[in-house]
Amino acid sequence: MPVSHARSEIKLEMNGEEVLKVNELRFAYPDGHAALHGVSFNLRRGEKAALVGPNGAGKSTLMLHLNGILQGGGEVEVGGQRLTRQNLPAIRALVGLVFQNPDDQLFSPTVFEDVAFGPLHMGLPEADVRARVEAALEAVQMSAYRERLSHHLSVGEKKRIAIATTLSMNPSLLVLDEPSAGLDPRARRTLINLLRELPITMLVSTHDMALVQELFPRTIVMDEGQIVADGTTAEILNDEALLTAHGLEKP
Amino acid sequence: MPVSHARSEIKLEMNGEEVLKVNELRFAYPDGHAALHGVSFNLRRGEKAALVGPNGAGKSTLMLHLNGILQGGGEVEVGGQRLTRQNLPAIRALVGLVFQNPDDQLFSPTVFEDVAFGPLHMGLPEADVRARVEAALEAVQMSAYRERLSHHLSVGEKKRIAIATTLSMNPSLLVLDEPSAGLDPRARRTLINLLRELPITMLVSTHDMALVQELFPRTIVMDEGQIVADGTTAEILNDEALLTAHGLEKP
Amino acid sequence: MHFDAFDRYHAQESFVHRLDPRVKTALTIAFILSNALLPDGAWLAYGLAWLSLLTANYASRLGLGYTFKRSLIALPFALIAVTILFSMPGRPIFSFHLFFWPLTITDAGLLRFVSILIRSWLSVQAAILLVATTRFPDLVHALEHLKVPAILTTIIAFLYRYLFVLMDEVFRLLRARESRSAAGAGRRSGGGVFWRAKVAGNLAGQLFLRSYERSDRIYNAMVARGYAGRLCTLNPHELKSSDYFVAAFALLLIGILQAIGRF
Amino acid sequence: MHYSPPPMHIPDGFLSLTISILCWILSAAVIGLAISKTNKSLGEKQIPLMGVMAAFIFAAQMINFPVAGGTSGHLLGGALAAIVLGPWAGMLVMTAVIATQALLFQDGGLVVMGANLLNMGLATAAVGYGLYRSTARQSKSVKLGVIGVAAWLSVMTGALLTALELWLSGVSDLKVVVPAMLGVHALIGLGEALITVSAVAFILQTRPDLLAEGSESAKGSGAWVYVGGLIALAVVVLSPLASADPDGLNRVAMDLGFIDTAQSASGPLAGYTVPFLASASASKIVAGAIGALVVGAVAFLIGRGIKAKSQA
Ligand SMILES: Nc1ncnc2c1ncn2[C@@H]1O[C@H](COP(=O)(O)OP(=O)(O)OP(=O)(O)O)[C@@H](O)[C@H]1O
Ligand SMILES: Nc1ncnc2c1ncn2[C@@H]1O[C@H](COP(=O)(O)OP(=O)(O)OP(=O)(O)O)[C@@H](O)[C@H]1O
Ligand SMILES: [Mg+2]
Ligand SMILES: [Mg+2]
Repeated sequence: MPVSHARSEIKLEMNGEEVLKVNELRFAYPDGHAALHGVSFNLRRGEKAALVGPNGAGKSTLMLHLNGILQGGGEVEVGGQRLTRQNLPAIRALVGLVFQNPDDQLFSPTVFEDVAFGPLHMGLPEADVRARVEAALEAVQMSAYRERLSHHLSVGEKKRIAIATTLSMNPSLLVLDEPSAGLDPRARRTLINLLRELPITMLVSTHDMALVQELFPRTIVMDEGQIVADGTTAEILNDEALLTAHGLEKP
Repeated sequence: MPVSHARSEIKLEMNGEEVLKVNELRFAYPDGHAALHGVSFNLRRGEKAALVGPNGAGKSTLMLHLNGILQGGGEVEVGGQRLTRQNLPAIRALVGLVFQNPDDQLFSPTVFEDVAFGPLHMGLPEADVRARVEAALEAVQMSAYRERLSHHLSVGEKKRIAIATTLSMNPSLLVLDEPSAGLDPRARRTLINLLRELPITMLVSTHDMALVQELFPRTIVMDEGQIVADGTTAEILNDEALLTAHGLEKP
Repeated sequence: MHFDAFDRYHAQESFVHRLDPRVKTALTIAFILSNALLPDGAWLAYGLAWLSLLTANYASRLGLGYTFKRSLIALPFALIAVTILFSMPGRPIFSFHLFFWPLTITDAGLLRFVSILIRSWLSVQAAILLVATTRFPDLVHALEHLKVPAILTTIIAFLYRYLFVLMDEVFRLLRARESRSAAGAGRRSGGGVFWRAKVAGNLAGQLFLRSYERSDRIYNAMVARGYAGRLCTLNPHELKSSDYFVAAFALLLIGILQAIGRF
Repeated sequence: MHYSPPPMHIPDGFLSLTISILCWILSAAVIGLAISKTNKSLGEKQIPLMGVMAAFIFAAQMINFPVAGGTSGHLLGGALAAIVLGPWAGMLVMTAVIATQALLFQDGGLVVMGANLLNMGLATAAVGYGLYRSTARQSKSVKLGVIGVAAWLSVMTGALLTALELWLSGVSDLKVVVPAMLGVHALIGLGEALITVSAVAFILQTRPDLLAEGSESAKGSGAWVYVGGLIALAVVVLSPLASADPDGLNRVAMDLGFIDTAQSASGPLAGYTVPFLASASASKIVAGAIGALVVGAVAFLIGRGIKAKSQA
């Protein structure tokens, strides 16, 4: 399929510091399926960007590269540091990854243990760990849930705890994979407000175009392992041809 | 539990206009949680209705009553026959239930085996089974997928196969639980077209208000185990107060 | 998730609930061991053991019916011991015919049978009390401190967390099968027994694959948060003086039970 | 929505202390070996894998299929776990499952858990994997056939072990318990065999890589063929023997003095004699020492309690 890499055409102001630089990222799964064919983009401090594209475009695969769970060809730079085997632990502290299914993310028996998992594995002293857990739960307004068992929570609650598990690591970049899937309108609204208020750089993959329109100034469109467009959300959502070519719809 | 049924004496015929009558349905889960408090509504032949409401409203619980997987107080009548323990197997042939997550519906290794399960369980001769499988796959435009492994299909493809598994039983009523969740816009569009073209009575639960507006002339709103509104979709979607009161949003 | 029925913890504010899980676990095991040590027919000791259970039960504010109702779980197994009623050599006390089969209950057999049942029943109640007053994660933590190998306690912790998720998955799969288990008019439905077994195997295989792939995603989630092969935890429990006193008192009581049971 | 356990969990109170302890020693030794083996061979990925797999076995035990007259076939899972995860990891997974069933649902006791682990987790995994491993280079249909036999035999092994333990504990009559357990489980084993075979067939069809050369499943050493084969052989030989001539087996155990030792359920401290220790005076010394230890422990705990209080 012919793709147009529109990044150079739509000019972005790059006056802030670059939190994330991805350069010519390529990756093939062990079974030979090539999921990324040279992906490049940057993210400035404080920027919130949406990552959209049809099923199988490679969004999740890309996200798994951002903190080195997968490692393909090309470069990933986080906070000015090139991601290598040596600084992997340091990078993982900078990039908070929230998976689509909160059940995959909340693997500890209690909420407290889950949120404490990251800080503990960073080797922080106990008092710091506790302080960070409190702050993270505070940020997602779930302080009262500290001692609850994860399996008793509703999907919306689980989602917020999942975000807290990465906030407790004080990340410089938050990467969320389809955060609004399966939520009812009320829970979705709560999530939108939460994401709007978090003062962190964010990359969010989603199929929810209404969410994109409401929350993100910038949109990156992927299809078949490549970035096919990157620009302001308003521009992208008005480009009917682009949207239909990549199986998307205006909200 | 499915058991081996002796030669069934009960022959159900669809007579009358009302395909489905639900009268004062009440149900509490074994843990004491009352999920349905007297739900009543009818569905006429050929009608397509949406069932909306916040998480936990009781939509899925209601749907599980329509072919007797759950049995609470009150009455369910399908095709003029009251649902009882005796005619349960016969009712199940009339009501095709499609679950929210297609992974829950597809339990056989290949697509063919999955679509053939219903007819085989009904004791149809092999030639009939094959004919029905063909017809069902045809209806969802997936004939080419006959020998594929269900496990390796995309969500959108799985969804269509899940619908085929009930179509192969020639149901008089199709009940779908959140059919569009997790689909990308393209797959969602394909699904909408499919549902529009299927000439079967349909009850569809969803959080996707845009889908409701586009596809269903009638909307039933549930909250806290009760029907709180039932009318034309246009009326309901214009009633701002109603929507906000029940955690819904206009598309 | 909806399988709260599997959650045997009974939330309550009580002295027993507040005890350190290590103490509770060790004492429960000691109590069950003590039961196993009591000889047949030590009625007084059985009675006292039950009394101490009732006291603990009362202190835990569960309500007396709570442990009792659940303690019947071991009863079906008693069937297997029923034969000793007739096979132990001893004085016959009752004879009857079961389908032309002459059976004689002996006094020794009866003594042994009843003793086994009582000891078992006491032990089951102690275990029920333990899980009803201790949250499962705390229980696992206690096991860790009682020197159960970390790899096992970790597996058990994951098992507990995902039990609920996978149970939901199983029930949804069973529902899917059920909802398509229809009968055609005038036909014999249900398929052959081998076909049904094959479908059950498909369900198991399906569940296996999903669990397997899920474990991959969980691993990713763990790695994303700094996991590198070693699990770290905080110790949320600290032994208080009341814990030591209860432990000492209960051990003493068990010692007395043993003494009474023997003399 | 009830939870129906496979009918083999022995509750506390049904085995003599001696047998319980013997089984614990055996199980602990095997599990210890399994832990050291898995620690050596498995990557960090295996922790979540084994945890989720344990939950899988637990959940899979709920899957049933109707047989006839209201009965249904179920899965125990020992053979399946060992086949898909390899023998050592399979054993650890089964250990976690059985321990959780005992802890959480009181399905099986705590003091007798050693026996339950042995019967339902370790022996089933050894037999299941051993026989399966012998088909490494065979065709798919041979493999599936052998898996069926292996699954059936794994259940029979567990049943026979359970029966023998109960008999040795003086809780049941050999004449009754062996034929009863074997008879019931011959049927249960059929369900196990059918489900295991079609589950493995499903995996071979959808993800053959999980069972292929180089997978965890294939890493179990060839020695398992002998271990599993020997246990299976013992079961095949012993079952008819125990059913047909229980008196003979009884007499042998009697002559070896095994039964008396095993049945001393009424306690090692009864009359100050400890089993395994022949001389009465030695017994008295040991019993006295145990008593002294208990008194010492009580004193220590009270002391700690006072200290903790004064700190608080
Ligand atoms: N473990 C894997 N092994 C082989 N191929 C894979 C694997 N995971 C994903 N793929 C393939 O890589 C491609 C990209 O998948 P990815 O999950 O990144 O898509 P996505 O954009 O996140 O899609 P979705 O919107 O459905 O989440 C797809 O074609 C997918 O089939
Ligand atoms: N197995 C169960 N046991 C106990 N309570 C349950 C069970 N299943 C559902 N419930 C409860 O019953 C209520 C209705 O649930 P139901 O799944 O029918 O809601 P729903 O309208 O389908 O919600 P959603 O939009 O999230 O799918 C909820 O409060 C839910 O927590
Ligand atoms: Mg994805
Ligand atoms: Mg629902």
